[in-house]
Amino acid sequence: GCGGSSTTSSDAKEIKVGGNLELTGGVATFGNSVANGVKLAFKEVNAAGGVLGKQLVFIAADNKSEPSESTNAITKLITKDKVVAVIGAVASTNTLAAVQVAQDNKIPLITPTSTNPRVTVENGKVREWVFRSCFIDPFQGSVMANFASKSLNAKTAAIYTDNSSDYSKGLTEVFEQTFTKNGGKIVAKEAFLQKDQDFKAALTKIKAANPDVIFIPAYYEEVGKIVKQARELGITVPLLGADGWDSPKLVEIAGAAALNNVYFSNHYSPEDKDPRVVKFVEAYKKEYGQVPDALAALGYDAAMLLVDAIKRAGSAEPAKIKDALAQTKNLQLVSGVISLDANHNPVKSAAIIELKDGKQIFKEKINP
Amino acid sequence: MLKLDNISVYYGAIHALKGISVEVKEGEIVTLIGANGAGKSTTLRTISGLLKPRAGQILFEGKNIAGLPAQDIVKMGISQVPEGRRIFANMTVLENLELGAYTRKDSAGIAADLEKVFARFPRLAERRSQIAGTLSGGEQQMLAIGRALMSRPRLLLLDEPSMGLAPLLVKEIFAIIKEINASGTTILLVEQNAHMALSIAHQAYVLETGRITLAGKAADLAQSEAVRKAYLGG
Amino acid sequence: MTILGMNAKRKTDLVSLAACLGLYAAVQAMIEFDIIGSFWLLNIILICINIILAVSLNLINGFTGQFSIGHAGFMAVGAYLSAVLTVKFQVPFILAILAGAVAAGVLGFVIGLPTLRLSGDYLAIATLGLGEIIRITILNIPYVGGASGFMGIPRYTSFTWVFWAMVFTVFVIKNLINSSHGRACISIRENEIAAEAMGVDTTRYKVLAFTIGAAFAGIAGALFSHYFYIAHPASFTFMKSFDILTMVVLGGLGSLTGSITAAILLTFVSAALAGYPEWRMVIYSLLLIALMLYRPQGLFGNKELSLKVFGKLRGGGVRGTAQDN
Amino acid sequence: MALLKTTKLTKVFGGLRAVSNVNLEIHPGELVGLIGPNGAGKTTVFNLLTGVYEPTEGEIEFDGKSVVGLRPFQITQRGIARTFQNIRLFADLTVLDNVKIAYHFHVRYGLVESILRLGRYWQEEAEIEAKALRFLEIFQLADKKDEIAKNLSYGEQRRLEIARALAAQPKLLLLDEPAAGMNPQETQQLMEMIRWIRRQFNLTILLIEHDMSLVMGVCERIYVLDYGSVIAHGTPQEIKTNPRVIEAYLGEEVH
Amino acid sequence: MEFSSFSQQLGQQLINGISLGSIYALIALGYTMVYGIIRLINFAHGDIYMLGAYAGFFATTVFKWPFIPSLVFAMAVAAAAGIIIERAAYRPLRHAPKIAVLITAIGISLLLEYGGILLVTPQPRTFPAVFPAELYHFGGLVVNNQQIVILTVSLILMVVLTYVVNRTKVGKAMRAVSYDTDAARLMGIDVDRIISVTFAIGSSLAAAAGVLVGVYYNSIDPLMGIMPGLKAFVAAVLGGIGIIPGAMLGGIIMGIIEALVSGFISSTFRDAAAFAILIIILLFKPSGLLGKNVREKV
Ligand SMILES: Nc1ncnc2c1ncn2[C@@H]1O[C@H](COP(=O)(O)OP(=O)(O)OP(=O)(O)O)[C@@H](O)[C@H]1O
Ligand SMILES: Nc1ncnc2c1ncn2[C@@H]1O[C@H](COP(=O)(O)OP(=O)(O)OP(=O)(O)O)[C@@H](O)[C@H]1O
Ligand SMILES: [Mg+2]
Ligand SMILES: [Mg+2]
Repeated sequence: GCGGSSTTSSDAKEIKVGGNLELTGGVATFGNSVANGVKLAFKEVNAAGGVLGKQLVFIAADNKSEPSESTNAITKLITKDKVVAVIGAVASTNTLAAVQVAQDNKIPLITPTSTNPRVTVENGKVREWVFRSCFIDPFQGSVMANFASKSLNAKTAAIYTDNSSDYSKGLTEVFEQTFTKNGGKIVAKEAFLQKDQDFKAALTKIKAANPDVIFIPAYYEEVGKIVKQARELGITVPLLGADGWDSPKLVEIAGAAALNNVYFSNHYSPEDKDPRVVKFVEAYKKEYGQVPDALAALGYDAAMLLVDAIKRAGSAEPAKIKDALAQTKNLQLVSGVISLDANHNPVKSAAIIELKDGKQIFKEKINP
Repeated sequence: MLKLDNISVYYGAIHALKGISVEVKEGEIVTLIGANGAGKSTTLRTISGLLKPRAGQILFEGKNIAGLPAQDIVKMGISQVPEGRRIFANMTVLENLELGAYTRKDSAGIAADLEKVFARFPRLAERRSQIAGTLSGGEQQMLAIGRALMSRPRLLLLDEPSMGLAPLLVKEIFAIIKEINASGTTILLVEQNAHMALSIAHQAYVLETGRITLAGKAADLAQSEAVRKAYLGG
Repeated sequence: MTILGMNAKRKTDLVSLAACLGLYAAVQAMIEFDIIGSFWLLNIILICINIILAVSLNLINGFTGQFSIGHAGFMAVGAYLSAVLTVKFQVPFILAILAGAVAAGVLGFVIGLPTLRLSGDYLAIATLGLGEIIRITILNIPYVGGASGFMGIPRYTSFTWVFWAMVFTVFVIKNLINSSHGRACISIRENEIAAEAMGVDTTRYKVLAFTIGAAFAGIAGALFSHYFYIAHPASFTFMKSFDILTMVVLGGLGSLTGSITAAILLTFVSAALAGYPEWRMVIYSLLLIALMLYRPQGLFGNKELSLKVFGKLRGGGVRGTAQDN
Repeated sequence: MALLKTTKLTKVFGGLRAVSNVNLEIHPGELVGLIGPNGAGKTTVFNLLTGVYEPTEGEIEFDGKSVVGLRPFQITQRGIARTFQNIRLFADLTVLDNVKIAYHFHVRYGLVESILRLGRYWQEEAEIEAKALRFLEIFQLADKKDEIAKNLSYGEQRRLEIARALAAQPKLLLLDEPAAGMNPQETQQLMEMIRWIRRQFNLTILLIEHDMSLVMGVCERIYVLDYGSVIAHGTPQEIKTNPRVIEAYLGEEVH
Repeated sequence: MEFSSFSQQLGQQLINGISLGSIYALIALGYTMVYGIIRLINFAHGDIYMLGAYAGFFATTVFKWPFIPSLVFAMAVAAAAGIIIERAAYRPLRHAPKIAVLITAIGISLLLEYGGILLVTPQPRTFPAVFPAELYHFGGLVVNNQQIVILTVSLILMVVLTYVVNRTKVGKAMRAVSYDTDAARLMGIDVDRIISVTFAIGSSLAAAAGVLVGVYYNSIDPLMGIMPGLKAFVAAVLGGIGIIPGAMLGGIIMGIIEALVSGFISSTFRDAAAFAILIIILLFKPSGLLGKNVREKV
């Protein structure tokens, strides 16, 4: 059968896929969500007979949310477990620590969530073996900046960045550029670090600068506390964010009342009535007993992107998978319809979501 | 009152006491003399419950106390002035003395005994709120004895109480020991200063590398040729 | 020590050197013939780097008795400075490593001088703080990538580099320990007041041990960043310092062979558990607790392994301090 | 000229004048005793002489030069070595290593030489070992050279402390209660030993002791401290009969 | 920046700092107490704090208990955990080198963190509003009732603990044990029991902190103890470790430093500044602000 042509997988009945994920350490929540998404996808595919008649096996390795461990994890997956492709890592930094290993060993790598542009492109050159299934920072950053100046008529803005994350810094940069280009002014730039608990000092400073809106490109755990503490300090202006805000936890942490007058961009909305989304949310709830966040959806999508490529390649050989991945066109996924561009980045739409009394309201959809 | 019967104690592989038997009768002063490393301190620490004998019995008023935890033995009325004083250096003199009465509940009695100790050692009264660690060596020794008395022991174990004391104080300490004994406390005294020890004790034991080699009336031992040669400097 | 003793010591030096060469040749051959895959190679490289870290921290903690837990900070200095030199200034690797070592050593000296006046737990928290200050400072320098880390570092580190760097480290520290200078360090650990009274300039030797330890941590850092393509502040947190400290304590404070064994053991355990991510840290922590309960003085206490045989052969005393191996 | 001279040496702790206007003068080769009741300030005087404490007031001249403000190791290097009232050995090291450390500041080979083990390293290490062993022999500890120091008996530990102090090759040796914890027999042996080392090494010795047989037996001159001040000073015979000393310290005449 | 806005900002930052500092103080009290008695940097303290927060969380969400019973429950659970940990992991090492116990403590800390992840997932949980926030405004300055409660609780605990350790019999026994266990035994003190009591008290204090902070920040997760644990330890050292009022003082100072650095310099240098100030203070006061600089008597 086709298995014979595979040089890396010795077992003809299986296709091994690696996951280089943040299962412990600082951003373990995201790593675990992605892992859940991937596992669900593989389970569904396997239940339907697998790909090319073979079962998918997912081997997750923990990178402890640390770059050097990420190098370590992907090396193990490729050389010891002999996987044909790797999904991960979640954080851009950790993915960047893994891309060279994928390149060197000629194994395709798909990151479901790393939005930093440098992941797929280095010094203007595309990394042949590296792909991603989420949109990149510039897109989200400019979406929110345009939303602020056009829909909210903001003239001044403050930015509160998570300094330990490339994602947050990338969004900050693009937001600032776009917002300034639109004629706005950034009146305060503050930063915090992951796992911080108390934000009142910086928020007090931001409050004193009196901005029209505050952009907080960060993940929900910290965002929840920031929003809560901001409102407690009497900051009433609109708060803007990005896909990192998407989690039911946000409402629990910040409280529904604090979350009025906030907007964020996202890959998908679980409230979306699109049948794909509904089906995914149902299946995920059944499997894990909770509503999937965006990371779970992105993990699921990355897995499906890979499955699609293997199908089209008609082989589980890494080189063929890579070629098929590069040619992905109009693939229907949970987070939208994607095509990969020349830089291996997906072209897909973003949703802007408003929260009202804790409920997500689909505000507008923005196409690239 | 106290009877050690064939006690053996080990430190890991070191056999420190090789089956010793000692008897202390109520109201007596019994002294234990011997060279460095003979096992004198080990004997006292075993009686106090800091060490557990591997073999043998320790009978205190008929009850076997071998292997009981130290705090229970203190409650039964045995108190020790340990070698090297072991005062609580980070606490005040007064607090050290109060800790001596830890097992007691009668606050009036404690207060009275405190005054007695201060009367006996006026230097301690002067320094009652000094941090004990900054006392001089001799002052610390007085504190250690005073602290042991605070538990109103029936049997007092003294490990080299004269070490590091000025001659005047050595005499004083021995006088105090006699006085404590006269007021009804039985005493087991370990001493390097064999002259003095033999002069106040009723009974004496000589310990040599973990074995009792001589025993008898203190006055007799003081006259013994062997003892004079080995421990009294000729 | 007789002339005979001296010859015997020299002989053991030569024997050890030969053993190192043999080990090197064997491993290198296995790499060439692909018997050791890149996963295990990576772990062998990590083991060597961890040995450098553990042995150098042992000089400070185990031999000199200064409770320091900021080693990751010095490692970071070596990692970043060497990377800047190779990436931005195209400096040869060996010079970059040396520069990393010197910079870490100088920093160790400058901050050691005032800090080492502290003792015990106060020193521990101060060194932990210093490590964090170094890390946070790096985090705030955009030139080296800030919180995103410094990327695009070429992979210059190979087995050859780490192996000989490790041999060099162990050699230097072992010889230092077995000299009067080493005894001065050890005497500080044993009793600082008595050491002063014996004419040992305790400040000088504390700072010396700290500086040398920091410099070797710098070397380890340089080798580290040139293997993993990236230098990132998250790799140098206080948890990393704890990891190194764990190796030192587990091996035995004041035992070089202990540090080496523990570094191998813990790195290996970590690698072996990589396949069970949910359970990995739980098992690791249970193992750590069990080992400490079983051998509180560390695997080897303050004794050296393998020396019994050599020690008996040359009739030398092998108790207490580090001896030749 | 005096080897050691203190003028108006004073140390105040909080409100306590532990040492007060003490003038000592010790000449080369002398064996001098320092006695006094507990808490008189004897150990504090040693601590001042060796730089552990800085004097509140007063001057300390050693070998014609002031040593006030020097750190303890510098004073040791100038030639004053001491033992401690509470034994301070390097408890986990071997007996031999304990003594070797005292040679440290006489070592001439440098760091690089010790790392590369150049010629001088071997030669000096051999010398140190030989000399250390000789001291251990003098103090009858040679057969215990590989024993861990803390496993020695109390008396042996005291001897090791003296051996270690001597190995630093001082001009002035300060002994703080060397006979504490020894029985009369052992004390006599110690006395012999002190006499012998003084002759052998041309030492000057200042010693604190409460054992009058030792002090009166070996000292040529004695200073008596009480409440931080010198209350008497003279030959053993003079001291024994000095009424102030008897009252404050001896209790009755000693023979 | 005009003056009135500056002084108002300063005022708000001081409020922020004191409230953050009182959280550090609350955790540091238990830390310092355990250290004071057994000279152990109990790195697991921050994780007991986490454990307490979860116990409180389950009491309020699963048993639906009101606030006070939940708090007591959390403290009891943590006390039990503290006693068990001491028995199983620290007591066998009573005579071992200190640093071995430290490594064991790190092991326990990792075990609680990752065992916690295994049991309750790494996802953060949110505390139900058992004790809702109310805001008070004073001419532009904002304070909330939770901040006041935390500050008050830590002040009261400081006074109570200081009294217990310095004045009561059990406190004196604790200090005696901390200095010399054998001598303490000779006084008739049951050393093991005193250490158990110490751990129980220290751990229940951590749990109280965990619940209060859980309510205040409204979010708990298995790794929540790491940073506050470290910060509280720094605070304890800053004030003089082992000294109870020192923990309070150290905590408040840390909080104020962090707030001022974040507010007027840059929040990214906040932790570095806190450590730098710690080191500078230690260089001048090597045993912390309230620590007595007792040199060993020679
Ligand atoms: N903790 C210990 N570990 C191992 N051996 C010990 C320990 N304590 C004492 N020893 C050994 O046990 C023996 C008896 O010691 P012990 O302290 O009882 O002697 P001693 O008669 O009190 O001597 P000294 O007059 O010097 O106080 C000695 O050989 C000593 O080395
Ligand atoms: N660091 C210190 N702080 C406060 N007081 C001190 C300190 N060191 C010593 N003292 C006090 O100074 C006095 C002299 O102490 P010192 O140790 O010099 O006495 P000593 O003459 O050696 O007595 P002993 O013969 O008992 O050893 C004592 O009252 C002691 O309490
Ligand atoms: Mg004894
Ligand atoms: Mg003295």
